[in-house]
Amino acid sequence: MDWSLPPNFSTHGDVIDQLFWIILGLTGLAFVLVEGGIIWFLVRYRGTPSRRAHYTHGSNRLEVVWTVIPAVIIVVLGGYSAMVWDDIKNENKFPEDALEFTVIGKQFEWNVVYPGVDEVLGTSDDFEVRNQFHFPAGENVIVNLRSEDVIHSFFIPELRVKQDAVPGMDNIRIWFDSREPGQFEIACAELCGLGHYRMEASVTAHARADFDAWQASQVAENGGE
Amino acid sequence: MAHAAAVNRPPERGLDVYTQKVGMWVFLCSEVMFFAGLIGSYIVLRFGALENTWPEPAEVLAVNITAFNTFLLICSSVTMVKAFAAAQAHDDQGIKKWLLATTLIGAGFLGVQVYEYNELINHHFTPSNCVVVRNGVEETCSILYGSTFYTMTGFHGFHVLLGVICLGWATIRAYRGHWSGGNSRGIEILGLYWHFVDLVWIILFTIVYLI
Amino acid sequence: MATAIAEPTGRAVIEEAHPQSFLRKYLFSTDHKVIAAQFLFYTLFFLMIGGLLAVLMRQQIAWPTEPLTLGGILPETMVAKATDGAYMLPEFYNALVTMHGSVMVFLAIMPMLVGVWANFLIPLQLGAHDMAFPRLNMLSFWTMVPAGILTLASFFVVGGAAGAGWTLYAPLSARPDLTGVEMGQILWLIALVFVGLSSILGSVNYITTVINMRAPGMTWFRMPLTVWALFITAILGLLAMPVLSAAGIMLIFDQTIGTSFFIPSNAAGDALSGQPLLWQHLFWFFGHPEVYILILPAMGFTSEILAVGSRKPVFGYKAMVWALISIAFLGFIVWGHHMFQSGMNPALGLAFTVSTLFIAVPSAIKTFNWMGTMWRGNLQLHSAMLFAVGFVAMFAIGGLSGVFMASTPVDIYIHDTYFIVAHIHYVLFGGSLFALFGAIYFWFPKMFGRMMNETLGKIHFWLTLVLFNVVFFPMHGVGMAGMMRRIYDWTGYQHLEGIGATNQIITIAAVGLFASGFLFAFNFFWSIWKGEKAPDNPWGASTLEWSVPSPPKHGNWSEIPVVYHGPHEYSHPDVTDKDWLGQNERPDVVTPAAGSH
Amino acid sequence: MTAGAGEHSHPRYMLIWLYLALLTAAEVGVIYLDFLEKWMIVTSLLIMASWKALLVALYYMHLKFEPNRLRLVALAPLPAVAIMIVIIMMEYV
Ligand code: HEA
Ligand code: HEA
Ligand code: CUA
Ligand SMILES: [Cu+2]
Repeated sequence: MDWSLPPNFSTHGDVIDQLFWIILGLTGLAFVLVEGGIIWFLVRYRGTPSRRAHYTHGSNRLEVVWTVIPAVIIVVLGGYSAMVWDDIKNENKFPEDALEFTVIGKQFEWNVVYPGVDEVLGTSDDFEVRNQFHFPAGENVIVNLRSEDVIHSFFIPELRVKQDAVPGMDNIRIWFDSREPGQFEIACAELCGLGHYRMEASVTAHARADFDAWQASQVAENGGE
Repeated sequence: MAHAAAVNRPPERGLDVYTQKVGMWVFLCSEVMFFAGLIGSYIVLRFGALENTWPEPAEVLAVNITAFNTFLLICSSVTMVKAFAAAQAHDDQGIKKWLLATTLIGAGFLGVQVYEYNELINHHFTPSNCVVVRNGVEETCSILYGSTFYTMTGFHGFHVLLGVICLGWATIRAYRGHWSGGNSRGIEILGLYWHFVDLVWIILFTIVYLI
Repeated sequence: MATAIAEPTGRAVIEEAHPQSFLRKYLFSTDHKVIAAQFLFYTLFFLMIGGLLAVLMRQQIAWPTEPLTLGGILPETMVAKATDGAYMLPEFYNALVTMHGSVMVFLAIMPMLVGVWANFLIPLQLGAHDMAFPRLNMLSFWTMVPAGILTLASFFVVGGAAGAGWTLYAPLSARPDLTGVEMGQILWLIALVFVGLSSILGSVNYITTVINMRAPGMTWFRMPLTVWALFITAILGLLAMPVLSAAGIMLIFDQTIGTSFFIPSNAAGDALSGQPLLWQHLFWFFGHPEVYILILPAMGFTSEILAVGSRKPVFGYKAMVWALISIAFLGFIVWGHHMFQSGMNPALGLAFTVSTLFIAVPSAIKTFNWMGTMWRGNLQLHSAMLFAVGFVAMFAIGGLSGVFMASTPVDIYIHDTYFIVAHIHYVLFGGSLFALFGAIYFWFPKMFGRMMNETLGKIHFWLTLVLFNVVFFPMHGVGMAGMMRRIYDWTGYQHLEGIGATNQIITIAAVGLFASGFLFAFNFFWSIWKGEKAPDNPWGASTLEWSVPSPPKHGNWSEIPVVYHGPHEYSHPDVTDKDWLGQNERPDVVTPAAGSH
Repeated sequence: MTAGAGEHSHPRYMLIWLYLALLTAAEVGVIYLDFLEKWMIVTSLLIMASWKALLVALYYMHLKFEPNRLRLVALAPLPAVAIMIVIIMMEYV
């Protein structure tokens, strides 16, 4: 049985996982408090005809306590989440030096447009590969997400990325990296029709040299244009 | 609707307003949300559209005819409220006269709308097609213009139609003397609905035909 | 269905004066109690259908590469027949997910919470003869009927039932050429418009009744929490449902008359394009209030049953009311949390995170006040009470898992995984359905004049509690492992290698859970005919509905009661002959104004 | 019945009708005023439309004469409308 988060390879993943475990800790505490309390009350105050319940309409002080404590936790959690979110998603914070790709989803495949040797999209040495996404490990990657038909979602579990590709929207960009070389998958996380379950593509994070070699072999294969 | 369960009714409390009136207002709240959904979508789609794909209303629509139609609806609102005043004043002749007038003007509004739709469709402006003539040349425009136009005005028209049916029925009842003796509640409720439909049109006319 | 309603014993005098035909009495009745019973049978039927779809779906998930047991009886549109058995088709799986979610939400749980209990309880607990608009009330049931028929029919039309998820994301839901579903999608949308109509008619009625038809002395802060919850729910329904209807109608137009509200043209950014995100905004503007429609009444029942079962007033009545109101209000400004990864402007994500997290505050108040109600009580653990306690325990888990998703960065990973599925079911099943079972055990005697069997009830509770957790708790784990929602076959993914055994355990328990539903069904029907005769007030409860015969006669009261006390007065020290004080009882005992401490 | 409409003399319905008609005429007139900037036209149209809507609600629908509690019911959906439209619009600016 495999009940935990898959191994993480990305920089964002560290913070995301950390936040996950922090929330698990906090909610775990609340969980123990609530469930433990309920069980304790069930045992302790189990009804007998000889006893009468304690007559009370509540306690302002207690209610304030359990309003304020969650509120404080929430504010802290919200603030931290917001910061992390901004670091990940705010386009103004995207790195300058990132290598850019375009990934186009369509029923039921992922087409990856590579920037080619000049590392700039939209030039003549761009080339496209179906269902294979290769990129250099240890470098920042930006993906422009497009869709040709319906909404798909670009999900690489080990890199903790997920973003919908929406037809008609050409401004969706995501930024991530893989710190080490590895072999992953793009899974489609948004229901997109009967082939949704098999809309997967292989993802390879190469060491830089390997990536260059792979790119060269692709260019050679495609006739280099 | 009032008499059937009237025996069972407890004395009125709560808002100090009779129950049917509260009910109509509550219902109108949901109508507000319904039209807000349609109008909100229109606003969003229009702002989201690219430059120059969304024609000026006057390029496609016949603003003057509709202005006349707006005027009709305003007239029907005042006749409606006159009918209510007549009912309160025990003026049986007034009730008949004003209700009949409201029904007829309402039907007139629908007639003009049908004519308008017919003209537009003849000029190939449909829910799924948009054509503007600029300098004698036909150009296509965003089909969303037609989609939103017909949906909004169509649903408004549908509400007018329901209103006219109810008004017709109320008029027949008026000739049978149902509303005499200060029995004005039914007319007030119907009036609320009718004025609401008018109010929606005021907004639609402005944002669809003028802006 | 309707014939099953037990013949009430004491018919009202009014009734005898006007003998009614069978049709007027049971089918087209305007009596709120009869309508409530009609809704109850209707929704239990669809609960069973929803459960059946779930079980089918689970079988596919547990053994994705094997033929279905009994798959042979399904038509060719649903399964592919081979020599070794019948294999489920992926498009049928999509239809199952979609219709399971839709049927459960729109045809089972929502009408059961509101249609059944708002109808039954609002007039009885407020001291009114009937709803404000009895005939509108009847109409609100009868508009539900075509919705059900269309839904069932949609499974058998060409192309099968709707398959774009219960969230109907466009453009998948708007373009038959991309799903292969034609009629089914349209039928389901039409059904949805009927559901909307029914729920709007209902809401108008409930709101007006609560506003205007309270018995003398029934001030706002003497209303039972159930009524409060149903009232707030009706407001949510009134303001949210029409938006869904509007959006649904636009979607129907996209499919049928060639409009393109939600369909972008293929080239990105093309001038003619509609906006897929607009659908999501409209859907979730409705959808999030909708999930609170699905939980607030459950919270109301729970508050009430806990007070009765603990023999104590509700802890912090006023805080409970304000918590309901603030949950409802916040419910309108958080819908974007379903769209964090949808391509929505990330800056909106910031705002939606904060507003979403804030819902935890009123929810915390509710949770701890429920525990406060049990604290130092004299707990009577009958089936209704067990389910109410179970509600608190399970809702807390579901609510806490909501906090993970509300945190935007975490949601990047868990969005659209089984973690969400776990959340859904902890709040909807562990929450709403547990409370509904509680409500049925609790008010059954009032509705049908007979008691349900306690032993069977307790067995049903423990089976449900245990199996429910075995089914849905592991889904958190499966979700953490990265299993996506709505996938027909997960075996192709390397990161999902380790989840097979878990999925099989879940499925086996799910079958058990489904079966335990039949234990409940047996108890239910058996008790209607053969149950022990119910006294007027079997639980020693203080609200008005218990001061009339079980079942109440037509018109409920020969004379409208006068209310002197708050709703949940148990174990009052000045009352010595019993441990409760009816709301319309003895003005000589002084109770503190509700909410004062 | 409330202490309102019944006993009080009626608002002058015909006068309101005149207002409405004139405002409509003004609205249609404004769009022909080419020397105005687009935003001025739009703003003035929106103001006139709201004014008309308000007249209908206050006088023809008698909100002016109803108790506050009923006005509250009538106004209840407006915040929801505002929230919906404003937030969705934020996507596009
Ligand atoms: C009854 C239904 C119901 C209820 C009550 C809730 C309640 C909540 N939901 Fe849930 N939700 C759904 C039904 C419901 N939800 C459904 C059906 C979906 C999926 C839709 C789909 O995509 O198909 C969904 C999806 C969903 C998402 C989208 C996930 C995604 O798709 O990526 C999010 C994100 O924020 C979310 C959050 C919350 C939160 C914060 C609450 C809060 O209201 C919970 C508040 C409660 C508590 C927090 C517990 C009690 C409090 C304490 C014990 C105090 C201590 C706590 C702290 C200090 C934190 N829900
Ligand atoms: C209230 C709502 C509700 C309820 C009760 C359930 C109940 C169950 N759900 Fe539900 N589920 C949803 C709402 C609900 N679900 C929603 C909204 C979705 C999302 C859909 C989407 O993605 O579009 C979903 C999705 C969903 C998935 C995800 C599918 C996917 O993404 O691929 C799964 C998978 O296991 C699942 C399983 C189950 C199971 C095993 C049950 C079991 O608990 C079922 C057990 C059976 C019963 C509870 C019935 C018992 C009753 C009787 C036998 C009737 C008695 C009759 C009389 C008295 C007349 N559900
Ligand atoms: Cu593409 Cu799911
Ligand atoms: Cu939500």
